[in-house]
Amino acid sequence: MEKIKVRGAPKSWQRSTSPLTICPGCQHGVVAELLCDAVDELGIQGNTIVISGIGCAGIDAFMVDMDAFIMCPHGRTCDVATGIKRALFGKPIVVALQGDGDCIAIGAGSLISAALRGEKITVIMANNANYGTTGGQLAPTTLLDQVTSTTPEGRDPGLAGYPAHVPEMLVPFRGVAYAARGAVNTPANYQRTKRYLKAALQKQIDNIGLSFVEILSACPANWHRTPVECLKWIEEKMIPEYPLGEFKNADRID
Amino acid sequence: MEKIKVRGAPKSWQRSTSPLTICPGCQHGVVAELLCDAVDELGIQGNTIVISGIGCAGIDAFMVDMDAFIMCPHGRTCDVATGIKRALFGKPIVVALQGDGDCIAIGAGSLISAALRGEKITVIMANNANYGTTGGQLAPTTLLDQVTSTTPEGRDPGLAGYPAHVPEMLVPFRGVAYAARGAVNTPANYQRTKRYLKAALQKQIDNIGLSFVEILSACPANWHRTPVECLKWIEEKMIPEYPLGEFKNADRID
Amino acid sequence: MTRGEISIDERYCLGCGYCVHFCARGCIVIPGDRFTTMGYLLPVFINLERCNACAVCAWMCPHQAIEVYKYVESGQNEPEDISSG
Amino acid sequence: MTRGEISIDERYCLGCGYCVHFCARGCIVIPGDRFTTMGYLLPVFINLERCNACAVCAWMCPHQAIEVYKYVESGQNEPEDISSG
Amino acid sequence: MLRVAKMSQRILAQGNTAIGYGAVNAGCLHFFGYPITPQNEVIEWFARELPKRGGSFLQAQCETAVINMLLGAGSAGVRVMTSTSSPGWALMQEGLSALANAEIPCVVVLVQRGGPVQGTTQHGQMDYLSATRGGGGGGYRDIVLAPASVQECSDLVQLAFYLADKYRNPVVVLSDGLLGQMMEPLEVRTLDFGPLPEKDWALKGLALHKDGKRRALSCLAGFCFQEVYESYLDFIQHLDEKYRQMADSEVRYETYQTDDAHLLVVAYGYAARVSLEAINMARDEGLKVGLIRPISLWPFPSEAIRQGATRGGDFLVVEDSLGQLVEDVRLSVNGQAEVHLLNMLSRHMRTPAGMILPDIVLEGIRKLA
Amino acid sequence: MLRVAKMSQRILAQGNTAIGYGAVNAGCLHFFGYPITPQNEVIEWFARELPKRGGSFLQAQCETAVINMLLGAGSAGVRVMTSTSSPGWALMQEGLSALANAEIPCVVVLVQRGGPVQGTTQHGQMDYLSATRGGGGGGYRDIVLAPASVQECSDLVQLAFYLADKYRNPVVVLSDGLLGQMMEPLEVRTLDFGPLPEKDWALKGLALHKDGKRRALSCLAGFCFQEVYESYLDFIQHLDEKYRQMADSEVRYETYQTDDAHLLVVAYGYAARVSLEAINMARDEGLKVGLIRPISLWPFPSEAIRQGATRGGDFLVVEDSLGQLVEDVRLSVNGQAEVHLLNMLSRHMRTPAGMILPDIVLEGIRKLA
Amino acid sequence: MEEGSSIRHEVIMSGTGGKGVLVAGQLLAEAGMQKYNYVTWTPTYFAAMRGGSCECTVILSNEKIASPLLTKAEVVIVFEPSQLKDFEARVKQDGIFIIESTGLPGVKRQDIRIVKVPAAETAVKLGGIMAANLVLLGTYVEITKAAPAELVEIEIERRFGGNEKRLSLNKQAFRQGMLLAAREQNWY
Amino acid sequence: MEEGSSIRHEVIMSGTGGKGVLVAGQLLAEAGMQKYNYVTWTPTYFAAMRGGSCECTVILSNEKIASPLLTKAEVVIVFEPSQLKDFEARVKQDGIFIIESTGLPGVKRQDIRIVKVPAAETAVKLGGIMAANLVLLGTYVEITKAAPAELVEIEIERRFGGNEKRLSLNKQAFRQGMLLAAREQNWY
Ligand SMILES: Cc1ncc(C[n+]2csc(CCOP(=O)(O)OP(=O)(O)O)c2C)c(N)n1
Ligand SMILES: Cc1ncc(C[n+]2csc(CCOP(=O)(O)OP(=O)(O)O)c2C)c(N)n1
Ligand code: SF4
Ligand code: SF4
Ligand code: SF4
Ligand code: SF4
Ligand code: SF4
Ligand code: SF4
Ligand SMILES: [Mg+2]
Ligand SMILES: [Mg+2]
Repeated sequence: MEKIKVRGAPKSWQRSTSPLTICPGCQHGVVAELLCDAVDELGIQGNTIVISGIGCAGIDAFMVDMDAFIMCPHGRTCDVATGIKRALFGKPIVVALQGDGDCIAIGAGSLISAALRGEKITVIMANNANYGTTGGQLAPTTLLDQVTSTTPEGRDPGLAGYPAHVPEMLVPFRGVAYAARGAVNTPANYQRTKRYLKAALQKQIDNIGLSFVEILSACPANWHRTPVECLKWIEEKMIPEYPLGEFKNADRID
Repeated sequence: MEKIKVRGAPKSWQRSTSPLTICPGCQHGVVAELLCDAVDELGIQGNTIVISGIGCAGIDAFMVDMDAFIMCPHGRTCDVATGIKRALFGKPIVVALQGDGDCIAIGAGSLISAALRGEKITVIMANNANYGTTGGQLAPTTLLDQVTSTTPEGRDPGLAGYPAHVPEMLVPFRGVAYAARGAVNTPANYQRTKRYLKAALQKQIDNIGLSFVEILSACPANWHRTPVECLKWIEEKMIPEYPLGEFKNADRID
Repeated sequence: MTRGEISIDERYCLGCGYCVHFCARGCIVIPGDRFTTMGYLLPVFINLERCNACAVCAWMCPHQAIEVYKYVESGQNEPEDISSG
Repeated sequence: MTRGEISIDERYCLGCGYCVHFCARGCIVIPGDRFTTMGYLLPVFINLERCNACAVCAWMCPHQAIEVYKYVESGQNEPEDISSG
Repeated sequence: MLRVAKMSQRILAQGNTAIGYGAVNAGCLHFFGYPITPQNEVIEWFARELPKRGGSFLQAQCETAVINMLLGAGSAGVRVMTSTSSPGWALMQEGLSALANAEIPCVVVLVQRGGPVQGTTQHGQMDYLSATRGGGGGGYRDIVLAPASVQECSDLVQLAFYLADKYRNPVVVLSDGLLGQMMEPLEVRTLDFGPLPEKDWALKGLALHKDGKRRALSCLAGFCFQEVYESYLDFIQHLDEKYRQMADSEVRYETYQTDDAHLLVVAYGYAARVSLEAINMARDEGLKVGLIRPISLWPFPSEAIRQGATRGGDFLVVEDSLGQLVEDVRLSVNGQAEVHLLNMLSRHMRTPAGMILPDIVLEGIRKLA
Repeated sequence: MLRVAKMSQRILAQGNTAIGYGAVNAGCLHFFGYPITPQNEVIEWFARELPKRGGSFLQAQCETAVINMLLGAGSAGVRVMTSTSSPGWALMQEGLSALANAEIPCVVVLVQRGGPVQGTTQHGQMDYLSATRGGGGGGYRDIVLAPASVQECSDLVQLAFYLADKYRNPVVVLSDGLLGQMMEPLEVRTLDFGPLPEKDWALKGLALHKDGKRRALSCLAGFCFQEVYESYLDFIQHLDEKYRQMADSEVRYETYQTDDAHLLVVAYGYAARVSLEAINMARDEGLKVGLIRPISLWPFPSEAIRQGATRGGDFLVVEDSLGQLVEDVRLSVNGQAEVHLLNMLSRHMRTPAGMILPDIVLEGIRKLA
Repeated sequence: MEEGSSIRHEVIMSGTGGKGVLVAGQLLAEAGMQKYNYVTWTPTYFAAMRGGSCECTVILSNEKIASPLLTKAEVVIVFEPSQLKDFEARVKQDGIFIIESTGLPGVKRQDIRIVKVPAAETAVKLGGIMAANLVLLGTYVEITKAAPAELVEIEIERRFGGNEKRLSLNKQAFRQGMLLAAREQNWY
Repeated sequence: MEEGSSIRHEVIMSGTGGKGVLVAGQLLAEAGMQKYNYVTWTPTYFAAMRGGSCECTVILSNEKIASPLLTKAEVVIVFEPSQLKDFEARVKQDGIFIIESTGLPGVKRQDIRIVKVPAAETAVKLGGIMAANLVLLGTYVEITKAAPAELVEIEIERRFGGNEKRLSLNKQAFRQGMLLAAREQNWY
């Protein structure tokens, strides 16, 4: 009998050399892992540039063995991604890796504009229903009634608005080729989400339009739950508000 | 026989005292007139505050006899409107009056965020398919192939993206109570658009959510057409891309 | 039939021609030899007979240069403004 | 039946417990008296008999602390990585 | 000046939460903000406390929005504020100068972190020039107040609201990560600075104006309007006069043991506290050294410093940046004395947690005194 | 320094379009921009000309996006630029300091208009402090070059690209509405400033790196990385050294008739041209007056001015703002001479079209010389 | 180009947006490029698109031009009657003040030469008021000889080449302006 | 409050995020509020949420406190063995260095008093490692008498009042820490 390795960190994974780490059970690490998996399976490691926004989700860019702009100014991830994509005349595969706050609060204008332009980039939004980095404040994705440090009585839509549904919102945009929402709270969802990511990257490889994948991601530190409790919360609270699936999958846009 | 006046400038119209004027045949003046008409018919002149963005459309705020913040920083119209609405604890009727560039280029994030919050304001976007003020550059609403000073060969979607359809985009937002698109290129459209505006303001009076009306508006100076030719261009080119109508009309949001 | 009349304020008219275009009854023309105070071509109301005070010209004037009047029997009370047509 | 084994790297494990939760075969436990180098509770692989090298524990580990091995007849050529399940 | 109108309790508070107490005691019921370290305690305080007090709190989508919400709320005549840190401050530059142009009062608290901008999430004093020189597009001045204790965080926010209303101009309170995070006893109290004119210019809907006439504001004040300012230059001249008046009336500073000093330390914020300790240590060693602590960074206490210079002492500027405050000291001293700088390269550790500590300042003093 | 590598034609060009010629002759194939008066000719030039030359032009949704697109494109190692006016400049402050922090070269042209910010759509010189002191969150320095002719608009843009690459830092070209709109003969030419190191740090995909290793950049350079900078303070120290090196090597200025002058006028940009005329007029009257025109506003030609001061002359600063450049002149003079200011309140008309004209400067000179 | 001699022409043109002030100045500057080493054309205007006052200064010279802006110029042309008063003061002593002649209030200064040109009337007669600027430019060129008329005509052709009707109107207007000047050399 | 006398206590506490360093310092500062006119608690930490080194300085005094930050303090408590070397130097001469005792490399200085506390072990025994901070705080309070133990206990109750289990664990840990100190007064 011989022992062979069947699974370790993905090929394009890289141990972070940064003093910044993520909390125990933070699923942003799984988001990074999935990206690496998808990149490895598509064989595009050497040609991919990752742009991450500021936030816990941005730390993911430390964990990939690909060229990366790590933690660009908050919310400007799609703009920086656009800059590099255009500078290199469309050649590299450019991934914008964002937290939900980065993507659809301060970054809403950048995302919408990239979508209007049909910018050939892939946007991954890690949705942990709060601002992880700064200590758990309201995000556009915070659920109604969810307690955060800036909605201490729970999110009241009359004052703080409604949860943002980003892939759904992107569907009518002509420039958007792909929009999906996944989760990593079960092995099945892990695999499904990986397929979404690969499909999204493929749209970019095929030069069709902007592709977008949202991934629900546990934040034990700010949900004030154990990691395993977080998985349940995702299943019972988040997924009903944020249904998983592909919302758009266009072979061409015009 | 006696001669009675049946129509002059609307009651809440005011002759601008500003040295800024608009070009002959610019329909932004009609947008301002319509707003005054709607305000007059609803009897809310004394309680309405108009916030205009920077741009030719912003000059409209000079023309209303209502409290006004005229030409707030470019694109921030919804934010300024939010500030004043909240400062006065929701009491006044607040109208954000924007050009298309102000609204959905630089202002996209502000509009989206106000829509997510269901901010109780009314947004009017004058769509003239270009940046009027600065001399006719590309706007997100510029038609495909339309020549502007920054798309001298016509708008190429591969480089400069696709026309923005704002009311359509706002439909899925829970915080949006009303979304419509009108035009003022015919007397019938003038009247129809006035109904949209009144309906939009009524949503705010009823405290339901954000209401939005886009109005197609001729820009003879930058379309390089006579005013009357512009009307034809609206009918033949703009309306097919930007269909008129109500896209959302919700009696309550939740 | 209703009879109407309009007045065009030369100070505000910018000569765009919309009023001419929109008056279904052909009551307004731009002669070409008359100018506004700002130097634009001035439209002129020519057809007192046909004007029915429909106010369309005033609605469509972007510069609020037009006022519309209607002839009524003295003492008759008409709505002040028919703009909401 | 396939037999497998995993190794947990104490330097990277943050003791979140996902591997324990997700191993359908109960191969991993957190005893509670063992700690990682960073002071977190350390999970321990306990069930060499039941592990089938499904790699789910490794997928779900956010900190890439797990490696999964599979026992094969010597010389047999297996796919390198079954992660794409 | 410090007339206490009402005093309630003594609590242990962070600089960041003291800001909240100061604001509500100044009658501020409106806060718009966006999370950012190291000022999150400020926004979280308002999120928790304002609703209880009948006020309104809103977390905006970004800082650019925040400052424009202040523009809106301030136009309505209410007292309104925000708080941010360096990257957020950078995003507020256009809005800040719009506020100055439209002459809308508001208070902005800047809890500085180590830069350039994003730089770190910890303390720093690298936004001095931007706060005092007016950030983005220029041509305006904001009063800048720099607290050096938790109590002052609260008191100066109240003063800031008063000055903002007095001059119809934004006022900046320049704190830093250390001051924001540290705790000290805070006397929760209301200060009284005297009466202010009515805000007859505020937008409220014309039905609410005594004269029934509309009010209009714009951030192109001198360009668009001919009611208030006849022309652009009238407006600019008005600004010039207003800024001069501020410069004449609103200089604030504190001195410590300056009378016999041969060496004058100049520092603000946390660096001033550290310097004070060092001065005490130096005095114990018999060194004649004193402190000038600017409280208003703009207008700068140039006169006080100039006097120090003409009395013959040299200067040591202590600041946690590569050298910004030192420019104002040099401008004030105007060649009359030597001006030395002890900057952030003297921090006690090389990580972002490194600080300028009293021993290091003492060494600096020893070399010069 | 001005080694002309290639010269093609002489045309009549606006300052704004000269910028375009300068850029493409410097090998810049990437422009991101947003319309704003009075620089629309710049962005329209690139929209028209870049596609013809195989380059890429993009009109972004706003200036905040623009500067971050520069951050992205600059990271890829290409020469990239934008152009804007004061309100847009204000919106770029966070991005600009991110560029400095990440050490990404790029060129930003700022065609100043009358402020504060939105202020007017016409010329002004009110962004001097913000350009030289570093706008929003602070702690960084950009080289700032100020052309005073159409030819210089083109030449200094080329120099700007060279310096940006040399120091891996943004370089600002500070123009104004007048300079941007005016036309003069332009020699369309390529300048050669010598060789530059390879951009081995650029992000291109790791397959394209010789060592096959990944490259990473961040605007938290000293906070996150331990590969390039061991710690935050190592990074800050590196910045400090870099800025010192710039200050030592990159000072540029021009003097005119200073040798025997009793009065030295200091002015940049359009005000320098106007002042030159006034000096000629004054010389005709026998007044001994000269001009120092800073070309690099940062680093500032302090030494040249200090020398002027020690020779005993007084100074007259002419600038179309309420007084910004005058701070740097005072800092340089350091009390060795009187420094007077002729500012925008001396414009010939009160509308935004008002300008500082030669006669007014001559009057100012007469009073002092 | 005349070697060695120091020749300089300076003119301020003023009007309102859309009246072709800036274009007239540019045609002169472009034509001047062929003859002079140094040329400046400097506009100032209010709002780019929507009218408002607008002005430009053109200097043609064989020597380096210091200021492209002038307090006073040798020649000032006013396209817009209402601006007369503002610009009277900006004509240098013994300079020339070229003004549109329709319905003018009197100019007070005695130390300058005043040239009244019925530019609008002339242009309308030729086919369009928008050519009034070319009439005034023609007058200026004929009086000052700042640039050879042929060079200006080449520039007119370059600029309006695409639009035959407009081109011929403008050329006629320019020549008519020159003619008016020639005929009325003694207007004061 | 002892009138007139000049009493001052200063302590630097250091550890990594999540180890309760900041909380321990705050409890001390809150308790000190009752006894002293002047109190400062000053933290520094790396990233708010995700661990990393963290430190706080507490000063209790009857006189105005100049710097809330100190190069050296009378007492330094190190919660994290790996930081020992960095903080050894920050104990004032004749000061006290309170350190977690598990698996330590030797401290070199001879001029300070070293107090080794098996805080982690003690806390685990009592029911949870997260109470180690309270053990160390107990030791500190017992040794220095900076604040009366009862005042600290009131603060513990205030803070953990909602969570009975945690409260009792923390109270026990605090007392155990005091006990350890009392028992081992002669450790050096
Ligand atoms: C301009 C600016 N504003 C605010 C911040 C502070 N900040 C850092 S990350 C962040 C939000 C993080 O939330 P999200 O994007 O959801 O990412 P997460 O941490 O939840 O993964 C904020 C507000 C900043 N760095 N820059
Ligand atoms: C920050 C900023 N960027 C750019 C500008 C210049 N600017 C003024 S209005 C405008 C756009 C106007 O277009 P739109 O909103 O469509 O209004 P329109 O003039 O077409 O009615 C621009 C770019 C500005 N004033 N501020
Ligand atoms: S705070 Fe939340 S999102 Fe951030 S690292 Fe911790 S668990 Fe992850
Ligand atoms: S440029 Fe266009 S939008 Fe602006 S005033 Fe003129 S016609 Fe209207
Ligand atoms: S519509 Fe109005 S502005 Fe246009 S021509 Fe008629 S009256 Fe004049
Ligand atoms: S009121 Fe009607 S009929 Fe009369 S002129 Fe106007 S459009 Fe014509
Ligand atoms: S999933 Fe990974 S980090 Fe979590 S306990 Fe298991 S090995 Fe440790
Ligand atoms: S590989 Fe599968 S069976 Fe084996 S430990 Fe991991 S999850 Fe359990
Ligand atoms: Mg998040
Ligand atoms: Mg528009």
